[in-house]
Parts: sequence; C-alpha cells; structure tokens
Amino acid sequence: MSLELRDIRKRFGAVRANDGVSLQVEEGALHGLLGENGAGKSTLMKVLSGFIEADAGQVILNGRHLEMSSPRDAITAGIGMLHQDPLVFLPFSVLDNFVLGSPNANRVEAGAELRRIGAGFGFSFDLTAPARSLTVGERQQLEIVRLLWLGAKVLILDEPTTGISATQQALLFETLRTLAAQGMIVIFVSHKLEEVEALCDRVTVMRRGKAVGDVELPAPMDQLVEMMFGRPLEVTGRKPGGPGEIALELTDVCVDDRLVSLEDLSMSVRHGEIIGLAGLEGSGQRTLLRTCAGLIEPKSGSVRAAGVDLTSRGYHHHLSSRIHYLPAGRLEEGLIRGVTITEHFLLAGEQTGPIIDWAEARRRADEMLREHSIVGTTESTAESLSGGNQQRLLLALMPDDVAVLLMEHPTRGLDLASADWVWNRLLARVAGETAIVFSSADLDELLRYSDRIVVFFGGRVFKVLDARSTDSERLAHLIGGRDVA
Amino acid sequence: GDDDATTTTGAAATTTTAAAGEDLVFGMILVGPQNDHGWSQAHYEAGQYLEQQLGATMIVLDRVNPADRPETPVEQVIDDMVAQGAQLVFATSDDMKDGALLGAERNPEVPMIWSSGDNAWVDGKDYRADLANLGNVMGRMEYGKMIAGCAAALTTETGKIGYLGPLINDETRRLANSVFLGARYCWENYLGNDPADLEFSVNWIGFWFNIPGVTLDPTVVANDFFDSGVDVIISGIDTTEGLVVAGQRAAGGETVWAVPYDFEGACEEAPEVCLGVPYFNWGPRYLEVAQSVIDGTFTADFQWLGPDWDDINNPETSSVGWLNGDGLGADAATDLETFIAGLADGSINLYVGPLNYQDGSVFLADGEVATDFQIWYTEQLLEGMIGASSAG
Amino acid sequence: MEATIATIVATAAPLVYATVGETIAEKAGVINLSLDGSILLSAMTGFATTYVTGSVMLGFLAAMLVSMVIAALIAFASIELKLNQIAIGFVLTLLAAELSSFLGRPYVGVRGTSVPHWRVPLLSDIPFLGKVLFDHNLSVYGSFLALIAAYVFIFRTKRGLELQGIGERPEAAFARGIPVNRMRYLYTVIGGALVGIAGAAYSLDVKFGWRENLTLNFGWIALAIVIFGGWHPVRAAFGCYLFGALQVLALKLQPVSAFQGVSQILPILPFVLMIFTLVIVYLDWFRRFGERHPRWRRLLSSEPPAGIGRVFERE
Amino acid sequence: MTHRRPVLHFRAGSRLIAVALALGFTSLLVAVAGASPIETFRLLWDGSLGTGDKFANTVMTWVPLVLASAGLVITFSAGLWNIGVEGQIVMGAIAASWVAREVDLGTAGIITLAILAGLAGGLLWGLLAGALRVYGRVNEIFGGLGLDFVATGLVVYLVIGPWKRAGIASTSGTDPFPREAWLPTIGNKLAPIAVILAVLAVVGVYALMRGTYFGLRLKAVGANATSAFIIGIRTHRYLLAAMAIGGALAGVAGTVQVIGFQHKLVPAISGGYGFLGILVVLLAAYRAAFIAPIAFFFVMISVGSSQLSLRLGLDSSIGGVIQGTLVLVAVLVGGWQAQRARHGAVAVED
Ligand SMILES: Nc1ncnc2c1ncn2[C@@H]1O[C@H](COP(=O)(O)OP(=O)(O)OP(=O)(O)O)[C@@H](O)[C@H]1O
Ligand SMILES: Nc1ncnc2c1ncn2[C@@H]1O[C@H](COP(=O)(O)OP(=O)(O)OP(=O)(O)O)[C@@H](O)[C@H]1O
Ligand SMILES: [Mg+2]
Ligand SMILES: [Mg+2]
Repeated sequence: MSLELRDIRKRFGAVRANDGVSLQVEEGALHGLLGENGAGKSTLMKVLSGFIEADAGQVILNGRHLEMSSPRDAITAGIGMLHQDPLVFLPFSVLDNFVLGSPNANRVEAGAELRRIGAGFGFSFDLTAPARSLTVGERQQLEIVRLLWLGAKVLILDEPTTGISATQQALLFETLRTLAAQGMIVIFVSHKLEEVEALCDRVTVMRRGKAVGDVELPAPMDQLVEMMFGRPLEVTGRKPGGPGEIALELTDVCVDDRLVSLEDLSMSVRHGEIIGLAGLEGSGQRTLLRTCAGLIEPKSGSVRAAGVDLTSRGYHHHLSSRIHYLPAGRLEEGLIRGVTITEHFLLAGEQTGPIIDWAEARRRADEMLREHSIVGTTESTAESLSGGNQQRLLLALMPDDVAVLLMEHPTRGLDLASADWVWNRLLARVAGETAIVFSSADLDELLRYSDRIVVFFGGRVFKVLDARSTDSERLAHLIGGRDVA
Repeated sequence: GDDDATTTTGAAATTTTAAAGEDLVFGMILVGPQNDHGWSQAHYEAGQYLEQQLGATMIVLDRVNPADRPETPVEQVIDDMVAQGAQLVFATSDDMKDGALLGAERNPEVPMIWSSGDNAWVDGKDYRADLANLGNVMGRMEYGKMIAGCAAALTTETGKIGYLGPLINDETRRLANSVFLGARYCWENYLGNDPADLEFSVNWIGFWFNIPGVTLDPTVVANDFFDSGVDVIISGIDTTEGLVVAGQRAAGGETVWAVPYDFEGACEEAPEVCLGVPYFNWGPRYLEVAQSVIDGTFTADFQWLGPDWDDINNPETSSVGWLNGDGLGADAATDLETFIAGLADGSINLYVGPLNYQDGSVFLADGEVATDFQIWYTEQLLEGMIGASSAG
Repeated sequence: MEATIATIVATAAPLVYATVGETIAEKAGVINLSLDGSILLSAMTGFATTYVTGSVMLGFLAAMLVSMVIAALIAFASIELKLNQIAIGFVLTLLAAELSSFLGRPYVGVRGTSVPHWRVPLLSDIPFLGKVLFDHNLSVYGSFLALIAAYVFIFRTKRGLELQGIGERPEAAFARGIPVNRMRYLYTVIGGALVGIAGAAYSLDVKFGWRENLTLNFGWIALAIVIFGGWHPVRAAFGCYLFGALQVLALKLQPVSAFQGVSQILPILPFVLMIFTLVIVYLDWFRRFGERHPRWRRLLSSEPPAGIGRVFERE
Repeated sequence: MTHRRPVLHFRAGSRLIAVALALGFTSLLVAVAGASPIETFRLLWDGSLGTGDKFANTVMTWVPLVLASAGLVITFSAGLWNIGVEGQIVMGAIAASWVAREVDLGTAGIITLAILAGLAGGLLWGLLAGALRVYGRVNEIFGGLGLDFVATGLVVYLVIGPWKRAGIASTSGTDPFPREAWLPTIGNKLAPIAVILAVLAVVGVYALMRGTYFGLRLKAVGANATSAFIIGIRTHRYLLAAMAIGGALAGVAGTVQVIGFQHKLVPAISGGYGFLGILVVLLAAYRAAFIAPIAFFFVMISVGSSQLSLRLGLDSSIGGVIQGTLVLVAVLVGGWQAQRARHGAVAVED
C-alpha cells in the first residue's frame, strides 16, 4: 500500500494555504507532518480526507487516482481523519456518535464492535453517556475506533496531542504504533518537534503552503527547526523584573466552569511580573483568566486588586480597576467584523461627549496605526487585517495604564516577526509596571518570558514553578501530569 | 298590521340632480369581499341590479374594514368616490357607522345611504337631524329569521338548534330572538312538542365575519355546536362557514343541517344540507333611492322594509325573502308554508307578550304587541335562549 | 365529550402537518419562517387545483409543490447566497400571503370537492377511542401517519440520526460523509411538502373552501408550537391539540359571565405558553431539576439544534 | 483592490435590477389578471398622489410606517430581529387611547399626554421583549411574535370588554374619541404634528447612527456582542436600549394611528405597518437615510392599490404583491452580488 499526494494547490481568498504540495507515504509508515502555525498542514490533510476540495492536484492510493469530492469518497477509499477538534456531536450518546454516518445499521452489533475494538487498545466507553461528558482524549479515542471500524487504512491525526493528558498521550502513541505495525499508514500532524521525533519514522516539513523537506528520523533538531522557520530560531530572553506591589490577588477561589472547576486557588500577581499559565488546552487556564477578568463569578473565595475587593463585581468593574483581558479568538471575542479601525479606537477609547468628531477620530487612529506599525488604513475593517495585524490592533486598543493584562495565547498563529513585535510591546508595558498573566501552548514562550509558571492539569493547579529554574522537558512532563522533579 | 313598510321621514336634503339613469354614478362600499356569498354579495348584486335597470355605473370597493384596509377609512372611500363622480353612495355595514356619518358630514351635497343604520329615524335613539343627506335602509329580516327558525325546529331530530352569531348589538339580538321565536312557535304548534325540550343556544364570534386572531373562528364554533348535539345551525354571520361545516359533516355520515343567511345563492356551497336561506333583496329599495336622486327628490329617510307578502321572493318588490333549500323535508316544507301564510295574513304575530328577557325582566307584557322601537332596540336575548346577551 | 375531542383532533391535523414539517427542517438546521404565507398559498392552490380538476389528490400535490418551492427558495438563498434565513423567510411570508389573496380571488366561495371521510372498520367501534381516532377524513389519518413516521424516522433510524447530526454540527456530519447541504435542501423541501399538505388540509378539509386569509396566523402558531414542542414532533403534536382545546374552551366560557371578553382571547395562550416554556428552560432551578431527574429533562428540554440557522460552508 | 470599483458600481445598479425584475413580475401578474400594467401603475400614482386629499391620506399613512421603520433601523443595527414591532405599535395605541378616552385636559394637554403615553406603552413592550431576550434568553423573534399576539389580544379584550360601545359587544372598535383628542389637521386629513414626529424620528435615528457614540456602540453590539462586551460595552444595556427606542418609536406610530387616523381603537390598529416596516428596512439595507423615501414608495403602493380595486376591479392585494416581490428580488440580487464579489476577489487577483 502506498499513498501519494501530487502537487496539491488550495487557496483561500488571497492566502495560498497549499501551494503545490507533494507527499509520499509507504505502507506501515508512521509519517509526521511538521510546520509552524498556518503552514498549511491542516489544509493538506483536509484535502486528503475529502473535507475540502483542492483547486488542483491528485491523490493517488495504491497507484489509483482517487476522485475525492467528499469525505464519503475518502472513507470509502479507506482514508479517515481525526480533526484537531474532534468532530463529535456533543448532545448525542457515544453510541449515536459511533454509528452516525456509518453504512452499518445494526446498533447492537455496532455497540459490541465499539467495545471490542476499543478494548484492543485499552479504551473503554459508556455507550449511553452523552459525548459532552467525555474528555477530549476520550472523544479522540471514540473517533479513532470509529474510523477503524469504518475500515480506515490511512489514518490522519491532526494535532491529536493538544488537550489530552500524558497518560492518554502515551496510550495514543502506543495505539498508533500498533496500527502502523499492522500495515496501516498513519499521518501525524504537529508543530511540536519533540512529539514527531518520539513517534514518527519520517517527517515532511511544511512552510508557507509548501513542502520544504522530507527527512528520515531521527534527524538533527536544528535542521528541522531551520526547515520549519526558514532560519535558525533566535532566543531573546528577558531580564528578570523587579516585582512591585500586589496587583491582583486570589484567595481560596473556587470556580465551576462546565467541565473545569478550580478549587481553593490562592495566587497573587505583582506589578511588573509575568506569570505564564501552562497546561493542556482545557485544563483550567482559560477559566482562571476569565475569573480574574470578572467574566466568571467564583463560587467562593475572593478576588482583590490593589486592595479593592472585586469578587462578583462583574467584568466592567474589573475594567475600571484597569484589569484587561485579551482572549484568543481575535475576531470572535476581540475585534468586530465590519467595523473600521477608526471605529475600534472610538469604541475602546474614552468617550468625549455624545457626538463623535470623525475628523479627530481618524487623525488619532492614523497616529496609532503608525505607532503600532499596523498594515492597514483607518477605514480598513477588522477582518481585512492579517492575523498579526489583528493582534497588533488589539494591543493598540489597550489603554496605556493597564494594571493587569490577562492574555490567552498572545502569539498563537503569528509568524516570528509578529510574535517578536508583540512581546517587545508587552515587555515595554511590564517595564511600566503592568502585570501580565498569559496562557500559552508554546513551552518555549512560557519559559522565555515568564517569571513564574503555573502548571494546570485536569482542571486544577498542579504546580507553581520559578521559570528560571525549569527546563522544557520538566515542563512537558508536568503538563502531562507527571512530576519528575 | 306591521307587515307594511314603515317609513319615517326625516328632513329633506338639497341634492344635486342627475339628468338620466345612464349618467348616474353611484358608489358601493362593502365591508367584506364582494363574493362572500353573504351580506356583501347581496349588496353587490343590488348594485348590479341598478346598473342593469338604469344603465347606471357602479364604483365598488369591497373589504372596507380596518383589518383589511388599515390605510383606507370609510370617510376616505366616500371622499374618493365622490371625487370620482359618484352622485350617490351606499355604505353598507353597521361597522361603517363612524365613517358614514363623517363622510356624510363632509359631503353634505351628496345623497348617501347607510344600510342597517338608524341615523335618519326621527324616533330612533341616534337620530341626526343635521345629516340631511344620509338615509337608512334595512330589511325586516325578523320575518326571514322566524321562517329560518321554524324550518330548523321542524327539522331538528335532537331538539338542539345552534345560532352562529356575529357580534352582539341591537340588530343581532333582534335577529337571534326572531329565530328563536319562529323555532319555538313551530316546535310547539306544528310538532306539538314541549317548548322546554327545545334547546336554543347562541355563540358569538365577535364580528360580522372571521378575522383571524381577533374573532373566534366560526368553523370552530360550528363544529362545536355539532359536537354538543346540535343538528341544525342557523347562521347570523356574513359568511357561510356554518353551512360548509354542515356539508362536510353530512358527507361524513352525520345527519345535520344548516341555514345560511343574507344572500339568495348562499345554499350553493352545500345544497343538500341547506334548509333554506333568509335573504335580503336590496335591489328594489336601492332602485327607488337611485331614481329619487335622478329625479332630484331624494330625502334622507329611514326605511325598514318587509317582504312582499304576495310573493316574498319577488325580486322587484320584496325586500326580504326566503328560499327553501334541498335539505328541507316535504312535511316540513308543508308546515313551513302554513307558517309563512300565517305571517303574511297577520294571523301569526310572534312579537306579542308575554315575553321575558333572559334575565327574567319583562320585554312584553301579556297581550302587548311590540312597537318598532321595541323590536329595533332589543336589549337582551329572550328567556329560554342560552348564550351571552352582551359582553359583561 | 368524545365528539369534541374528535373534532379537536381533526381540526388540529393541519397544524400537526405543519409543525412536523417545520420540526424536520429545523432539525436539519434550516428555519423556514415562511409558514404563515406558505400555508395560505398552499391552501389556495390546493383548493383551486381541486376545484378545476375535481381531484383532491391533485390538489394536495399542487399545494405540496407550492410550499416545496418556497422552502427550496429559502434553502437556496441560505446555502448558495449565504443570506439570512430569517430575512428571506419573512419576506416570503408576506409575499405568499398577498399572492394567495391575489390569485385566489376567483375561487372564493365556490363549491369544491373535499377530502373523503372514512370510518376505519372495527377500530372505529372501540368505545371512546374509536370515535376520537378512527372516524375521520383521510387527511386526519395522514396527520397521524406523518407524526408517527416523523418520530420513528428522526429518533429511530440511521437517516434520522444523520438528520439530527446535520442540524447539530454540520461540519461533523460532513466529515462523516454526509452531504450536508444536499440533505438540508432535501429536508427543507420535505418539510415544505408537509407544510403544503397542511395548507391543503385546511382548504380541502378543516376549513373547506377558499376565502381570503383563510388560514392567517396558523403558520405563526405552528412556529411557536415547534418551539413549545422542543423540536420533538410528538410534543409538538401535543401542542397542536392543546391549541385546539383552547379554542373550544374559549367557546365554552363565552356564556360564563366571569369570562366574557377574556374568553375571546384564549387562543393567544399558546404564545404565552411558548414564551413561558422558553424562559423556564433557562432558569437555574429548571437546570438543577433536570440534572436530578434526567428522564424529565429529556421530556421537558427545549434545546434547539446547535447548528440551527447557521450556514454550513464547505471550505 | 482594483476590482472594487466595478463591484460597487454594480451594487448601485442592483436596486435598479431588483426594481426592474419586480415590476416585470407584477406586470405579468396584472396582465394575466386581465388589466393593463401601465394603467395599473398610473392608477397607483394617481390613487396616492392624485389630489390634495389623497396626498394627505398618503402622508398620514406614511407617518406610522416611517416611525416604525426608524425604530427598526435601531433594533436591526443592534442585531435584533424585532418582529415584536407590531405589538409595540398596538401597545402604544392602547396607551394613547387610554389618554384620549379618560383624560380631559384640552386638546394640547390630551395630545401631549397621548403621545407620551403611546411612547411609553411601546417602549415598555419593546423592553419586555428585550428583557426576555437578555435575561430569559428567549429569542426576540419568538418572544416578539408572542407579545404581538398578546397585544392584539389585549385590544380585542378592551374593545369587546371594558371599552365596548354601549350595548354592543363587537370586535369592531371603540367609540370614536372626543374631538379634542384628535390630532389637529390642515384640511380634512393632514396632521402636521404627526408629520413633524415622523421627520424628527428619521433625522434623529440618522444622526444617532451616524454621529454618536451610542450609535456606534449599538452597531458594535449588533455585529459581535461578545467582542463588544470584551471591549467594555455594557451589551445588555445597549440591547435593552435598542428595544426601548424601537418600541418607543413604534408606540408613537400607534399613537398617530389612533389619535391621528382612526380616531378610535380598533383591533387592527397596527395596520400591519410593523411587518411592512421590516420590509422597508430590508430594502433600505438597514440604513436610516433610505427609509423615508422607500416608506413613501411603499405607502403609495398600499394607498394606491385601493384605486385598482375601484377602477380596474383588480384585487388590491396586488399592492402587497408588488411590495413583497420588490423586497424579495432586492434581497436575492443583493445576495447574488455579494456571492459574486466573494468569488470575484479570487478571480481578479489571478
Ligand atoms: N477556511 C479558511 N478560510 C480562509 N483561510 C483559511 C481557511 N482555512 C485555513 N486558512 C488559511 O490557510 C492557511 C493554512 O492554514 P492551515 O489550517 O492549513 O494551517 P496549519 O498548518 O494547520 O496551522 P496550525 O498549526 O495553526 O493548525 C492559514 O493562513 C489559514 O489562515
Ligand atoms: N457578550 C457577552 N459575553 C460574555 N458575557 C456577557 C456578554 N453579555 C453579557 N454578559 C454577561 O452579562 C452580565 C451583564 O452584562 P452587562 O454588564 O452588559 O449588563 P448591565 O446591566 O448593563 O451592567 P451592570 O452589571 O452594571 O448591571 C455581565 O456581567 C456578563 O457576565
Ligand atoms: Mg492545523
Ligand atoms: Mg452587568
């Protein structure tokens, strides 16, 4: 069995997500697909699984051209994909999720198969439980079993390790090795070098929509990094700041937030300090940030800022105490589609009387654009900006005198230059006494910029570390729930 | 007797004159659709009769009510028609009261008729001496309704008759009472039954015809009548839902009948269950009015016109009529003929005391014969009828 | 009593068709807001066709066709043009209603052929139930069938599960090989067909004949009942029967002096109930109650399909 | 960027295409019904503007439609589908009727109070739908629809119950108000106060949406409530405010209907102007600047269509057909163009 992708092209508007990608995988291979954010990995895999239609290019399985016009064609051909966010139906039961879309109609048989195949890998399922109650790892397991049951011979996993525990990850890797050994093709997508190295036999590296290399593993790290980013990675660290007064203090805070609940959390942040929140997606970082921002009301405990009790005072009260929050979804929870940059500045800025002075507003916006080197005009709408410029705009919208800045994934999806720019701005603010609490999935980012790192696991604080006395290996273990100190 | 037309004359109006019939343009304002198989169609066809008889030209606007034409109030229609050259305007619904009065006020030189109204009745409660150009016409439908009641009573097998009422006012109470009186008379005198065994219920929908979301649904009312054992429905509303429901029920194997209202051809939608129809024939009086306009002799008077007892179905002379329907049995038809003859020769007068209102108060003392005033301004349903006399 | 209940069941039949049809479309993620207009135009077309051809069957087919075209237009505007389903549905509501008045004028008050009556042999002799369920016109039996078929299809078959998946999370359904947009067309149009039947069931059975605005407001009522029914056809049907019962109750209360005036407005109760239902399911105590009693929760839940009204765009 | 101008140019043409298509479709219908399309459109024109009185009548119909549409521009901007506008008109009418029936303060007093009461009635009803949406998470479409029926129910109850005419129980309407409670008119019809209210509403809404922080925030909340909230806007207050303003303007529309047009309370007091207003605003692409002329055009059609019935024997629902077709075609053509623009963006760059 062999799989070949030939000259795949796909564009979204002006973005060439795949720009003539070719790829070859042999039977029994555990093939890695590596690349930075936005390199085009997911796009390529979605083409392979029929989820999106390529503008040009061919998919060849066992020497046969596949007509891939829908996921159904892919499944029929034996290609199955596990998406980055497992595509399960949250209110439906596990069994319903399992049989939905399969040609086999017998539910009893299907249930038995789910149990049997799952047991082979050490997975167990409650067939009647709603999918909503499963962890991300369990949802993945369900999807893998389902794809195998449907006869997948090519299994694509798109960043399967985000959001699952270390034990689940170990179990997953074991499963993938078994499958490869049985003669399946497994394609493992990631932007994490370590994982690819640990699991795969070969890796294809993508950058800016092109396949830039195809290497046998193990290979030297530096070589891979250079392929991924097009240059060697520079590490610009940060001088430890001198922390000042307490800016925000949590005492015995308990929070209930759907699947995550924080218990008896006590923590304080000082002016000029940066705290990194580490952990798998959904382990409680977002819950903590939103609690600090006043978006979630704690069940018990207190939140205080500069000596003022803010517990249960609501988001706007936090804002007026100069506590600001920047969520991850830039166009979902930060900027507003269809609203121009000038208008964004008006919305975020101080109101000067009820009537808008448009000329003045445009002048100020233009000033800000230049100051923050944002590529765009005062009349550009938010959605017309690139991701990096959106992030710049978001930072530009923050007033200067922010006391506590709560950020999710400050550089997610940004290229290196933008990321660097963002951190430079943030560090400048810290020097001006702002306290920053940020979450990130990037271990290097956490280690490089934080004074302290709070590691979350399974919805609780697992460990609080001094960033300067930790390395990425230890951090990776902690994130996976193992303390090897 | 009071079978003659009673004419109470009001003030004479100064009116413009049309030289000949062909030049006459008249307006006809209908409250419902002109093809409603009921009240509005009866007026519409009277208008056509005028066109035919005089060669006059009719301008019609139907569905003039706030639900259908919120942007077109009656007075506006009157102004419009006058602007279009109408020398005579018929506003044909009780519902047009405010607009008709206002329109007449605004166009004092144009003769108008507000049908079923009482503003020109010198002895009436709402006499408006100032409106010299607005006359009234109404048929003595009491007779038609008595005949309808009689036919129902002669036909019913369950002894339960349902009256599908429109809104509640003097006119509708008057007509419901007449049905009841006719039914009770025939039930007692031709069938020899105990009047206490005749169950007569009235349900009101809230307007002359169905307005979704505002009135009760006449289809629902009719169905409910039949479900509760009624086997003859007499309609008091402008449209034919009662008859249609009866027709469907009969098709489903039930033995039920209905009596529609207003329009000569109303039985058409379900002739086999139709006992007959009491109808208005507005043509003859409207012709007289039109002629008076042509002659320049129009006076705004109040006309309450009965049937031509020589031939109640004479299209040229009788203002109200009754046509037997296919559903009427042969025996019943014979008795009904007798009843009609009795009404005609005056030997039967049902508006004679003792008659009590629903709440037990006296309507007519023993032997007292009702005056027109008493009949026109009926205050309540009669004792023995089931249903609301007024809303609260 | 049984006659009254039988009539409630019979007069609710068109509403049952309409709510089942709308439930199917909404389960697939498409809101067909045009119901009030669709039903009117279908009622008119159904009656006119039967009047002209003499065939009740053709009348129903023509009525279905009309509502199917309207439904397809909504699906098209939403899927291909990415237009707001509510906007397009709303415009079509008003347009179809006006068209029904305009085109239906020649058919007002004429006598047509109605849906035949059929007593089900044997079954109709069962005391009480026989009269209530088995002594009706054919279109009433059809409403039972539509109801049962929809329930079985949605909750007991593979395709029904797929239907729910499409409305719940279209991307996930698509990833499982279900052609989401094609299915949305299909189910919206099937829903439309049922809405069309609802119209014909009014003009050829329940409110036999054609008059302007014959079925006005019933479409809105159906839309409210779909929500009241929590996107469950059986619960929605219960809502339809409840509505019928309220109308009869209004009549029964009319002579009761304490209720005069008030009785006239009882038919608006379904809307109040709908709002009430929607508020209740979001109240905290209701959620806690639901957590303690999962059985009740399922029965009372009113969660719309998560993907309702959302355009699925394949990348 | 080079493709932008032709696209814009095309868009300007889209209204024309829509109008042309709609006129074509209705001409066809009219022709099928056996009348001359040209005569039809001439009558629509004459019927609404032909004489001073007709013009006055048209203007007086335009007033409530414009008031309701202006309010809808506000709620649409906030992303709310205020289908409850009909009910808000009705509640305004009820409140104003109460004043007109019960208060005896001379014309100036009654009219001032009636307008304020109508405004308050509509405002409260709008706020109720808004509160249901904000605090009960009842979608404003269904909450509003429900409240429409409740409001109509309330009028029916009043008209057939407490406010019935003596001895009559009819849903037809209340007694006419005393003359002091009628809006003063020039000639038979035209009430300058009503026209002033409408003009104020249009200008006010235009200014509000164009030049104020409030309008900008409202637009932000409508475009993305979550982002707006995070930016620091009190979204709930703005949603409620939008419903309140929309309701208040609708309430004034109801007031004009009762004291300026019908002079009594009738169940159909809303005149359907709420729903018609939604069409107006859709055709105006939610922009305040266009509603006045579009509403006038719609009213010409509504008022003029009675003439079609009078003179051509055409069913006057042809007016509604023209309005509906126009909006449908405009919306579809607009969607088609947006779609072309989306695809065109790729094509042009290659
Ligand atoms: N549906 C879409 N519409 C528009 N642009 C898209 C779409 N999907 C992807 N893109 C763009 O295509 C490019 C490649 O995206 P893709 O998701 O394939 O990257 P990736 O390598 O999977 O990144 P990540 O590691 O962040 O998952 C990105 O610039 C992205 O913004
Ligand atoms: N778009 C949104 N995203 C997240 N939460 C929201 C959003 N809109 C409202 N909320 C929640 O609703 C609550 C009330 O919102 P908001 O502050 O706008 O209401 P308000 O009545 O204007 O303010 P106040 O808190 O002063 O009464 C907030 O505390 C927040 O939890
Ligand atoms: Mg990806
Ligand atoms: Mg608040």
